[in-house]
Amino acid sequence: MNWFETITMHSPALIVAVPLLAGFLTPLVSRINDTVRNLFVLIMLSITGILIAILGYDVLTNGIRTYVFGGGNTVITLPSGLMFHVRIIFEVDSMNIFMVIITIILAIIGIVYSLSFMKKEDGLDKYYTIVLILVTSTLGMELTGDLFNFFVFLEISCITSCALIAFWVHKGEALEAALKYIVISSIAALFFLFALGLLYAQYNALNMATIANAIQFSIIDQAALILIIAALTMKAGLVPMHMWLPDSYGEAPPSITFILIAATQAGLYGAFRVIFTLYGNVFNSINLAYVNLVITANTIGWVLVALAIITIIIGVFMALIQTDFKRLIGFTAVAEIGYIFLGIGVRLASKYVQYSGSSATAIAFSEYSSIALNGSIFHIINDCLDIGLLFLVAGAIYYATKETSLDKMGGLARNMKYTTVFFIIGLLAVSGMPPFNGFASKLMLYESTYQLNPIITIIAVLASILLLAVFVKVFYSAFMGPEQQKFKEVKEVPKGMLIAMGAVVVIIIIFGLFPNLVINNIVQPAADALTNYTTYISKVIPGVI
Amino acid sequence: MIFNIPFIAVVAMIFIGLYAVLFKRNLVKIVIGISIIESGVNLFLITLGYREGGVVPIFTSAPSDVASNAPGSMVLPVPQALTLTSIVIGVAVLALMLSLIMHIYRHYGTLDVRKMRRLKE
Amino acid sequence: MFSFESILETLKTGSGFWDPLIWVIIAALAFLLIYVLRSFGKKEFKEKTEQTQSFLSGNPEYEKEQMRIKGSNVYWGFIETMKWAFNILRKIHTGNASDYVLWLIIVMGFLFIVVFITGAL
Amino acid sequence: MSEMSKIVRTLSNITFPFIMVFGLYVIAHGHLTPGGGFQGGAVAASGCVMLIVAYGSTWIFEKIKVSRLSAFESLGALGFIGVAFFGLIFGGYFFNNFLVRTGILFNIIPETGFTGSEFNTAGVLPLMNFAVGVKVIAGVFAIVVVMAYASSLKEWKQ
Repeated sequence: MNWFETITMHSPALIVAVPLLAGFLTPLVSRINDTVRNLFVLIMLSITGILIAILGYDVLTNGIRTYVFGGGNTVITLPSGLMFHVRIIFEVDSMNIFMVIITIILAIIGIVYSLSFMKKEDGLDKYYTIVLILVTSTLGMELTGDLFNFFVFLEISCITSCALIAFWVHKGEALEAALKYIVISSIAALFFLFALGLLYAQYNALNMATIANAIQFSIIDQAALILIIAALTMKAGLVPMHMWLPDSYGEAPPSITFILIAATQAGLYGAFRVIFTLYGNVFNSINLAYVNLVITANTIGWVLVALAIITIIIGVFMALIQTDFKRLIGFTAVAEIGYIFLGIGVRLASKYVQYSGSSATAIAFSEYSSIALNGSIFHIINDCLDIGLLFLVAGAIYYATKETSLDKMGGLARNMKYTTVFFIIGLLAVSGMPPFNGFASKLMLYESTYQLNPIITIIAVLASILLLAVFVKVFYSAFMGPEQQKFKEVKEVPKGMLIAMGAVVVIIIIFGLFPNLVINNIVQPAADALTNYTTYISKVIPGVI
Repeated sequence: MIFNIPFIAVVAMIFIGLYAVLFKRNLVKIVIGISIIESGVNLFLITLGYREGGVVPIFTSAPSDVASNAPGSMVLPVPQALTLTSIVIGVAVLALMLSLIMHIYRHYGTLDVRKMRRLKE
Repeated sequence: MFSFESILETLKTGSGFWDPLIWVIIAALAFLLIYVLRSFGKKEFKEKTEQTQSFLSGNPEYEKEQMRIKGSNVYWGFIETMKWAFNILRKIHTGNASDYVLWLIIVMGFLFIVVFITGAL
Repeated sequence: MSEMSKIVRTLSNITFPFIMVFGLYVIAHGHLTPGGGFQGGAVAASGCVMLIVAYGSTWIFEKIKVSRLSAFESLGALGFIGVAFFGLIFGGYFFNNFLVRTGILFNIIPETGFTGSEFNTAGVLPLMNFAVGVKVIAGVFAIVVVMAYASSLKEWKQ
């Protein structure tokens, strides 16, 4: 076994372990020097990125890879013949790789941004420690194959993001947002734990693949599904559980918000994994034995579509009346989450039974369902980049002018030329204007939704237009208009922040001009990994089915 | 029936905690409510692992014939491990929430959750 | 693994397609056309004459500082017309932490009802 | 927080060593009996907290620096992860229990049944328990010290 294979083999564990180790080393390293600490954090995250690239190459070429902590076998066979799945297991398929790539891109860019943005703040060693642990927990949520491990990482992510939201302790609003966030998310996490107990009571296992293999969709499983879905959609920010999201996005330091987006998407990933893999028998199966579950799957799909539409509408409308820059972007982030859930809902609602005469012959998905799923997954990465870029621009404006209220801004385009260009690109991308990346994914969502129900598509398109209107308002009031007396001395932000924003813009343009490069290489394998839940089960616990 | 009492207690504790979170004004009482929910969930996990007549899952105090009639004679250790982890996380969340409340009191001068509404709309 | 040939592929969306490169070319052609048309225009425009001043029904032009429209005043008409909807939305967003939890419970209950009714079928 | 009465102080002086010893016992026997790093650490830290309660909170800021406590906390966490990394290096898997049934010290195969508290049967688990114990003692103590500091600040303001 050469060294490359060894690294590939251990990379799932190392991806989580390296940022964790770095996080706890940071307080010690920062006793030396600030520059050394900054370099250290950046290098450690780059190492994680390299590991992720290696692992991604391997997984996309060779398929699912698992890692068992503590070594040895996962299965213990008792003398009585019972098989138990012990040990914590990490499993990596294309969907995990997709999420992990998003997380590490956002984390590295966020760190580069905060190197210049947070330069003058105090307590930076704790800041970088908590950021690294937040990245660890997000990566852990996205890599784990064990439900309880997922819960632990969920709680760590909850605690660390709360601490980071309240980083500007001198602002009362930041504390308020942090408290609201931790109250609701700890309650949701407790419900998640309760659901996990229900599943454990039924199947004596916490391994996702084992449970997915055995799931019956009895009444207890239904209760567990509801609790988990409610908890995870809360974490993702679905209306009407979205209210913490603009609060915390608006009040956290913008560099943190950028990384918080990745943590939010990890909750979304959990919802994906639970719906499509854990309850794959219900939502993904085309087996005639589960014909009675088609109606259930369709109903949940329609409920999700309805919630997604409400999410889009409320997000856009609330963004229209905001006067605080970051809070406004927070509400548009809610709307973007709605588009992602629209794709999931369309996929779930498109299941039907084929009849010949009076007897059912097959269960099938409509053709547009796969496009909806692809669009939904593609929209995750577009949402992260676009909304993230806008938050970075908001942070740049805050850095230059110390203002977040739109009423007090104006004429900033004269002094901040690069920032203005970046904002225009973010504006066009987030509202789905061609040729940027938001358009490709939204087009896929529109076309698939249109075949389910045209009215929903019309609402979604109108909301997208309103989204453009919202950002035109921001653009007009912040960047255009006559020069303000108090902003005469405003300068362009430092190079580090410009580099971070520029990197996001470059990714956005590449994704926009070559959407098929992304869809064929990352998105399509991720969608395949989600839909083929039997492959997941047979790879993670071989020999069971 | 007698074995259902812990489950009834679990449901009761979760609902008492939710009542405190939803209808109490004081932030500290809300935090207490969250703690009660957490205790309820922990009790649920512990109850899952209980086995009537089983012994403690500790190596040293196991009876000598434990190997012959395993796994029936020991209480399930996994839910206890889950509960311990959950308690540890609970302590961290509790400490964080209480320290946030201390800071909030300094900024707002009140612990009333209905007056803590600078961020709305 | 990574196939870079797919750079130039067209994205098929079921009933349609999307190729940004074609779009960029057409957009560039359109801009070219606009430029050509513009170059046919009259060349009588002179700077710093009466031609550059805006016509406000004969009233004098305001100072530059006063010409600014605040962020909250943009789309005033739309917001005024849709006031009923925005009032409802404002009422929903109370900013109270207990209400946030209440919404979570409401969604949970709603899903319970929906799934139990259809799951029992 | 102000100082409490002499009876309380004397009693806390007497009970403090016992609480610490019990906490350390729970940490050390974490792999054999109920408890472990967190539980023992919490017990030991509560002993330290008792001193703060009994003697008031002002003296503690001169004696103990929070930065030092958080350094200890990082060290505990580092020890835990370090042991996990050693498992990767020596045992071939992350978190591998590479010490169990090896060498002279750990070459005891644990039996089912009453083994009379063989202390060295669990390989790296006691090491991890110690690391967690250090982290929890430092962490909980630091939380309480910071809270005491904050509350005393408010008293000064009034």
